[in-house]
Amino acid sequence: QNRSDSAMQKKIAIIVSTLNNPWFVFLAQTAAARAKTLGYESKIFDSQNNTALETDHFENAIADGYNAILFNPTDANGSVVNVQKAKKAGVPVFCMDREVNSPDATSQIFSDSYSGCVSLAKDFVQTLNKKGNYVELLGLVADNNTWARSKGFHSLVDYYPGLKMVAQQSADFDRNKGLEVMESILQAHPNIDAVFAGNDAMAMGAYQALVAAGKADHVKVFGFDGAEDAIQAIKDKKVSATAMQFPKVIAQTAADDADAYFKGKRDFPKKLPVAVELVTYDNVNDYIAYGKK
Amino acid sequence: MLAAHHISKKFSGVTALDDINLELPAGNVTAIIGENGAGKSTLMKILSGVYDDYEGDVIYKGSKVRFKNPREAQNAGIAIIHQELNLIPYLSITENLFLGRELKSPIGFLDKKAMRLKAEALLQKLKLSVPADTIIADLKVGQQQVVEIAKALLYDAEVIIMDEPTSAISESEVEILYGIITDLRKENKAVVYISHKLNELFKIADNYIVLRDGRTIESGKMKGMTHDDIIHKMVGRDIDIIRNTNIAKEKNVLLKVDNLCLGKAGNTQKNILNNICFELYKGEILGIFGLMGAGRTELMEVLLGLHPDLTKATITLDKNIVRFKSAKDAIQAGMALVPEDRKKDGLILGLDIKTNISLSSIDQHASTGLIDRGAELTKAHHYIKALRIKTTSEKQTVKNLSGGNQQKVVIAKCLATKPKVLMLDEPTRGIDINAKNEIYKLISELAASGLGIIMVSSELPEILAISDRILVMAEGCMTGEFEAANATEDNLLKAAIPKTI
Amino acid sequence: MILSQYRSHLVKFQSLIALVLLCIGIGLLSDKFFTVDNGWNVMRQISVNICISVGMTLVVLTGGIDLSVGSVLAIGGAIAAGLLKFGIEIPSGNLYIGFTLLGSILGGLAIGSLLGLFNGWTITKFKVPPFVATLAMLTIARGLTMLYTKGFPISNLGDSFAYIGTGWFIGIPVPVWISAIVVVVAIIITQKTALGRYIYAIGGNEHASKLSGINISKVKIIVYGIAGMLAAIGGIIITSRLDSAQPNAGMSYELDAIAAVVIGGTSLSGGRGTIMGTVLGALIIGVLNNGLVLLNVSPFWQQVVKGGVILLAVIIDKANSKND
Amino acid sequence: MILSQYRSHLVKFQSLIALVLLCIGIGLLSDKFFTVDNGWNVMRQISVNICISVGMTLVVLTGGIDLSVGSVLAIGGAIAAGLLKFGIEIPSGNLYIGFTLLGSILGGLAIGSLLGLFNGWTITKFKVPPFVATLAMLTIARGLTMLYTKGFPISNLGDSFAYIGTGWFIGIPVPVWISAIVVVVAIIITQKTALGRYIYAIGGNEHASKLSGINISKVKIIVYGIAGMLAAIGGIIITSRLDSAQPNAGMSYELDAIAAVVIGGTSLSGGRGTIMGTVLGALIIGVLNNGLVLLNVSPFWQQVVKGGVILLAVIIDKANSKND
Ligand SMILES: Nc1ncnc2c1ncn2[C@@H]1O[C@H](COP(=O)(O)OP(=O)(O)OP(=O)(O)O)[C@@H](O)[C@H]1O
Ligand SMILES: Nc1ncnc2c1ncn2[C@@H]1O[C@H](COP(=O)(O)OP(=O)(O)OP(=O)(O)O)[C@@H](O)[C@H]1O
Ligand SMILES: [Mg+2]
Ligand SMILES: [Mg+2]
Repeated sequence: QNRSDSAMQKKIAIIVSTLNNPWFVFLAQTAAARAKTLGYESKIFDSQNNTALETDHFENAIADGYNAILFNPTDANGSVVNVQKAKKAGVPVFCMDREVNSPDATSQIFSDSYSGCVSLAKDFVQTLNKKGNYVELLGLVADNNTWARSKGFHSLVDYYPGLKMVAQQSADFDRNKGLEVMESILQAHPNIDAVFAGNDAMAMGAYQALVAAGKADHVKVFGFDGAEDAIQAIKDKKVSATAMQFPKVIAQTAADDADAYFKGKRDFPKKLPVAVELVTYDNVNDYIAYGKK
Repeated sequence: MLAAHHISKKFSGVTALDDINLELPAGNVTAIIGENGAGKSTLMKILSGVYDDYEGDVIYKGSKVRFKNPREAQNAGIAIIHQELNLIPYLSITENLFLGRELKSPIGFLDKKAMRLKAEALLQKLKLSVPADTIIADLKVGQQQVVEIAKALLYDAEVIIMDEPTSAISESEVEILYGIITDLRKENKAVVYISHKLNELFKIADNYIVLRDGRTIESGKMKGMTHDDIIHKMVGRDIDIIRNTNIAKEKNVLLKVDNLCLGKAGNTQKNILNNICFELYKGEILGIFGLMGAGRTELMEVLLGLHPDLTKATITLDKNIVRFKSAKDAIQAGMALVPEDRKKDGLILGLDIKTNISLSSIDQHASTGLIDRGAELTKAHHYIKALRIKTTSEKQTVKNLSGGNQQKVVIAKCLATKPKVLMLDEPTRGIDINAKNEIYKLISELAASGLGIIMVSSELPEILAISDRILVMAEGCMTGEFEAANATEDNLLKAAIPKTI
Repeated sequence: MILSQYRSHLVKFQSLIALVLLCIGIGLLSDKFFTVDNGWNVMRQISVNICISVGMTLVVLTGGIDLSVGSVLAIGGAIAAGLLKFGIEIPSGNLYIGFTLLGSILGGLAIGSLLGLFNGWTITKFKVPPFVATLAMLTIARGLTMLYTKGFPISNLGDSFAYIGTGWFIGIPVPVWISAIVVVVAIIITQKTALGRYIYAIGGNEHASKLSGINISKVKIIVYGIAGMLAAIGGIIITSRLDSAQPNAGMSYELDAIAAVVIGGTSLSGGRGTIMGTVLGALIIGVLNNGLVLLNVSPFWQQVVKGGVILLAVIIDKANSKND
Repeated sequence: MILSQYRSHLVKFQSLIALVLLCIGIGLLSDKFFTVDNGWNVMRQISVNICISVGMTLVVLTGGIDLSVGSVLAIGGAIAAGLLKFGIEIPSGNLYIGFTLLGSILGGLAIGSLLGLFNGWTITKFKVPPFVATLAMLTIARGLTMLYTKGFPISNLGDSFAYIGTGWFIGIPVPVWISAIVVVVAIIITQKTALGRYIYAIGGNEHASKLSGINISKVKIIVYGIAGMLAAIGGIIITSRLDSAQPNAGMSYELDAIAAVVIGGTSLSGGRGTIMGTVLGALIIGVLNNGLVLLNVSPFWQQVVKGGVILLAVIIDKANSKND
């Protein structure tokens, strides 16, 4: 009887792009926790931002008999073959947070980074009163999220001639690089009014550079993610705004979808965008790290 | 055959050769004689294409040549055995012999079989009885030198230059080399022979050329020359060859070695050293003679505390039984070793004289934690003066010293630890007659001051001249003990020949 | 003599013991490990590392190092993908050159070789230490990749291109064929050609090699060129497997490659080592990665375990080849 | 003799020329470069790299290498932050140990030193090549950091901790003080102590050093221990500057550190080099990073330019010290 029990037990693989960023750690762990609550065995695979390693994970996971994959792709295009491979092996793939340009994913629950950045840009324009000099800190230049966010932001901000981008540099989504790059930018451009950073880690680093330069009071900092530090910083009026993604919602939805799939459901919405919400001082009390209260 | 006209060569300001002229006739063996640093090797490197930035002309077979690299010279028919071993440690003998001139099969792959056959033939001719596919690193230095010789003989060169080919090989191998040189002479080749062992020159050379301070001093026929003539021409003055004149002193045992055995790693059957027992008295110079591979170097190493896991012995130093777990222990107890290969084992070539001298004894000057540079410098000056180390400053990098002076730095390093027993392993290898003499003098002085001295040497005249007592080793065992008075070349050699042959 | 031959065999296969122990260990803990499918899996996964590591072995044998392989891999893949998909357009002259599959692959290999040759050139001509020269190239080639791709992957390269990384040929995955050919050619070069001799000789004693009339610069430039080309081959395989050239492909692959080389018994100071050793080293790393996943080790623990096992593997090797 | 002294000065300051040229170049292109503020900026930014590179210099001088510094930096920072914020809780015994600022810093340093000593132990005891031993530690220490932090940063460490990374003392930033002290102590060690002598001697000729009575293992273990401790100091500075211990801090810092060491004229084969040279090397890298941002070079081009300049800097060095 035991045996049939273990044969019944389904296994869920959770393949995430990286665990070197707390946001993804949170995503992965939430998904794993949900899978467990639903009664499934699960395992987290770390692709280390390396699409080739991700492919290895897919192969290993399929070979090891996982029944579903909760997938946070490293790259919208680079991960397509993996999803196809899983489909061929009859393993459903549920994408989390990032999209994959393939119809073969069973469902895709993703953060709408682009429109999130558009609403962030709206707040940005208002806060700055349509004029001022600002700095943009990009994430990893080879990451498509970097560009989704940057493009969403510029799609609005570039309509305002009063807003001038004096420097655009990459800080690799890294807090320390955000700090160092910002320190150097401040040397070249001491009179800036705002910083837009592609994630909260860089925003926090930039904020620290501003503190050190004594400019934290009048330079507005904008981030993206909704990380714990950033939420706290918004409460403390250190950071102006961030765009809250909902990794918890995303991960749980994906796990629930897998559960439903095992129970026979097949018609999933191919794409399910989860709105990215603007968090400012006014509404920050509604939020906690990576989610709503 | 080959001639040099007005050759000059500078090394970043230092003039190594100054207007050299010489002639190397075919069918003759020409000895180039000179002290360390006279410029012998530099000249040979020019003739063999290693250096191409020199002034003057090289005339080969009647026409002016200027070799751009060693391969051009090789192709033209000039082969050289360099003074330093130039072998690739992890390639086999065959691979080394054919390096840069491999035999290839029609499709361009290496013709390994052909090369091996040719190599084997050559090794046989040189009576080197090891397989041709032995890795160089597994050969003894002497065998490596034979390979180096084989390399030069591999192709039919017209000119064969031998720069100290015998510095590491033993008598029997030297004899083989003589035979080969005689053959070459018969084949009307021009042979150049450089050696600090003057006896060899008398045996083999037809002509001589003396270099001093980068200039040609004299040349002529070897016939009719005497030892003293040569030395006089080389040094520019006469020198007295030291003979040990110590007379029997009272015999206080300083070091007593009982039943010393050294095992082989991973092999419980065979020992490298077997039941070695001997005593060393205060103020005595104890010579240790033996052929290559007799185990003398290993004995010295064991006495310096190396290979502690493989050693069994009872060692009594100054009436105390001692056990050495490392070189550090041994040095602290009062042992000191001037190793066989000064460059590999004795010196940090890239550091300066002062640092090398104080390397083993820096603790003496670092009682506060920081090094007392003044005291260190004083010590360095003391030894530079006492040992007559020829240098412009204590800050000279050791790499740039001559061999003799490098050897003195190693001795200084040992003396700085205030040893009771000083062991010297082949202390005069590759050193000119003048420097040798100075080192003999030094050894005698040190013995007179009460040190116990153990000197390992493969050169019979040297060991006979300097020792109070001589031990002979063969195949890891003590095979003879002679008082200086009744030691002769004959009975030493007899004791040194392995019984198992 | 017998000892010395024995030892050279040991050097060749010293890592075998560690590999066998590792396989047995994993096999005992997971019944999925010893399956044909999983075997091909591991082989396919290490094929890229093998290509890079073989080039790295040649470089290390000469006493050098090549840190740029990861970046060169990226640009090789990107150029091949770019040529295939977009060709070359010269706006001013209104010129467009299209590329066939073969042409684009050759283009990728050419750029890899070229960057490798450039490494060799700076190292020999200006005596820049290999570590610095190739570290600079690591940055430069990555930058060039970014410039060429503008930071975006190049995807959808078609089925024939995908065959390189995902196809099967006579029952064996194509990438495994490619890496096997690379290994065989490299073994022939190192064992049967004069070039191979010179590679070992230079690493063993550069000065002596020079005196033997070997053209050191030429050999080194060729070797770095080969390493660049092999990195580009790796890049093309990855690109084909993913059907997408990723601008950040191959990041920190140099460390894995060097690890394979060193675990395989090649001395970082040059002159000693074998291609087969490196293959074994790559296998150890590949089996380890595969095993950690099969055994369901948590990702954080994986790193600790991976480091520990590599350390252990080398210690076992050392213990078994102590007799030198 | 004068020549040889002159040469040794050149070795010491060979990178100076490259640095001066670089500064002049950037100064001409940006008037913001030569300002006091920017000077402190650069100094503060390189302080972490200096700490790591100084340790790396000692290791490299002995003929080794330490690839684990980046990961050890991360765990050093994480442990210091964790001890300060959470202390040690032992649930079973219901025990809680709180840590003062000093206590937590010492805790961070202790773990760094410990891991470094472990490196030295595996290298000397089991003769594992330093490259492999520290590569394994790179992975292990990163894994341990992840396990300790569970993958999340430890933030909000309070003002007194922040002082280490952001404060000023007598008109000079505290991190600059720290790195200056590290440099001075390292210079004293290398130039004035027996340990320093032994470090150079071992790198110059390990076997001869052994025969001279030097305890090779002890010296090496100490040196790797120091390198680990200095990495942890770097980790504490970073953590304090960011007011947050990031689990992924210090990734690939080993390459920057080795670059500083090698650009500074230290030979990777050991025995030759100076601490001051490394400081110059770190300055070159720091000035370059700063200059590229000041000049707002596009991120795509930055890498190409950075690699090119480093290559050029070393070529200039070589050209100016060719006379040996
Ligand atoms: N590679 C080198 N570069 C620069 N100077 C060197 C080099 N080799 C030797 N010298 C210097 O050249 C001088 C002569 O060295 P040489 O080897 O000729 O010794 P020497 O004067 O004959 O002494 P000895 O008789 O004791 O051997 C020495 O002062 C030495 O410092
Ligand atoms: N590469 C070099 N750089 C600088 N000086 C050198 C170099 N090679 C040789 N010299 C110098 O040239 C002079 C001649 O050296 P060379 O090696 O020709 O002497 P040698 O007669 O062969 O001595 P030995 O008997 O010790 O072999 C010495 O003063 C030496 O210091
Ligand atoms: Mg000399
Ligand atoms: Mg000579």
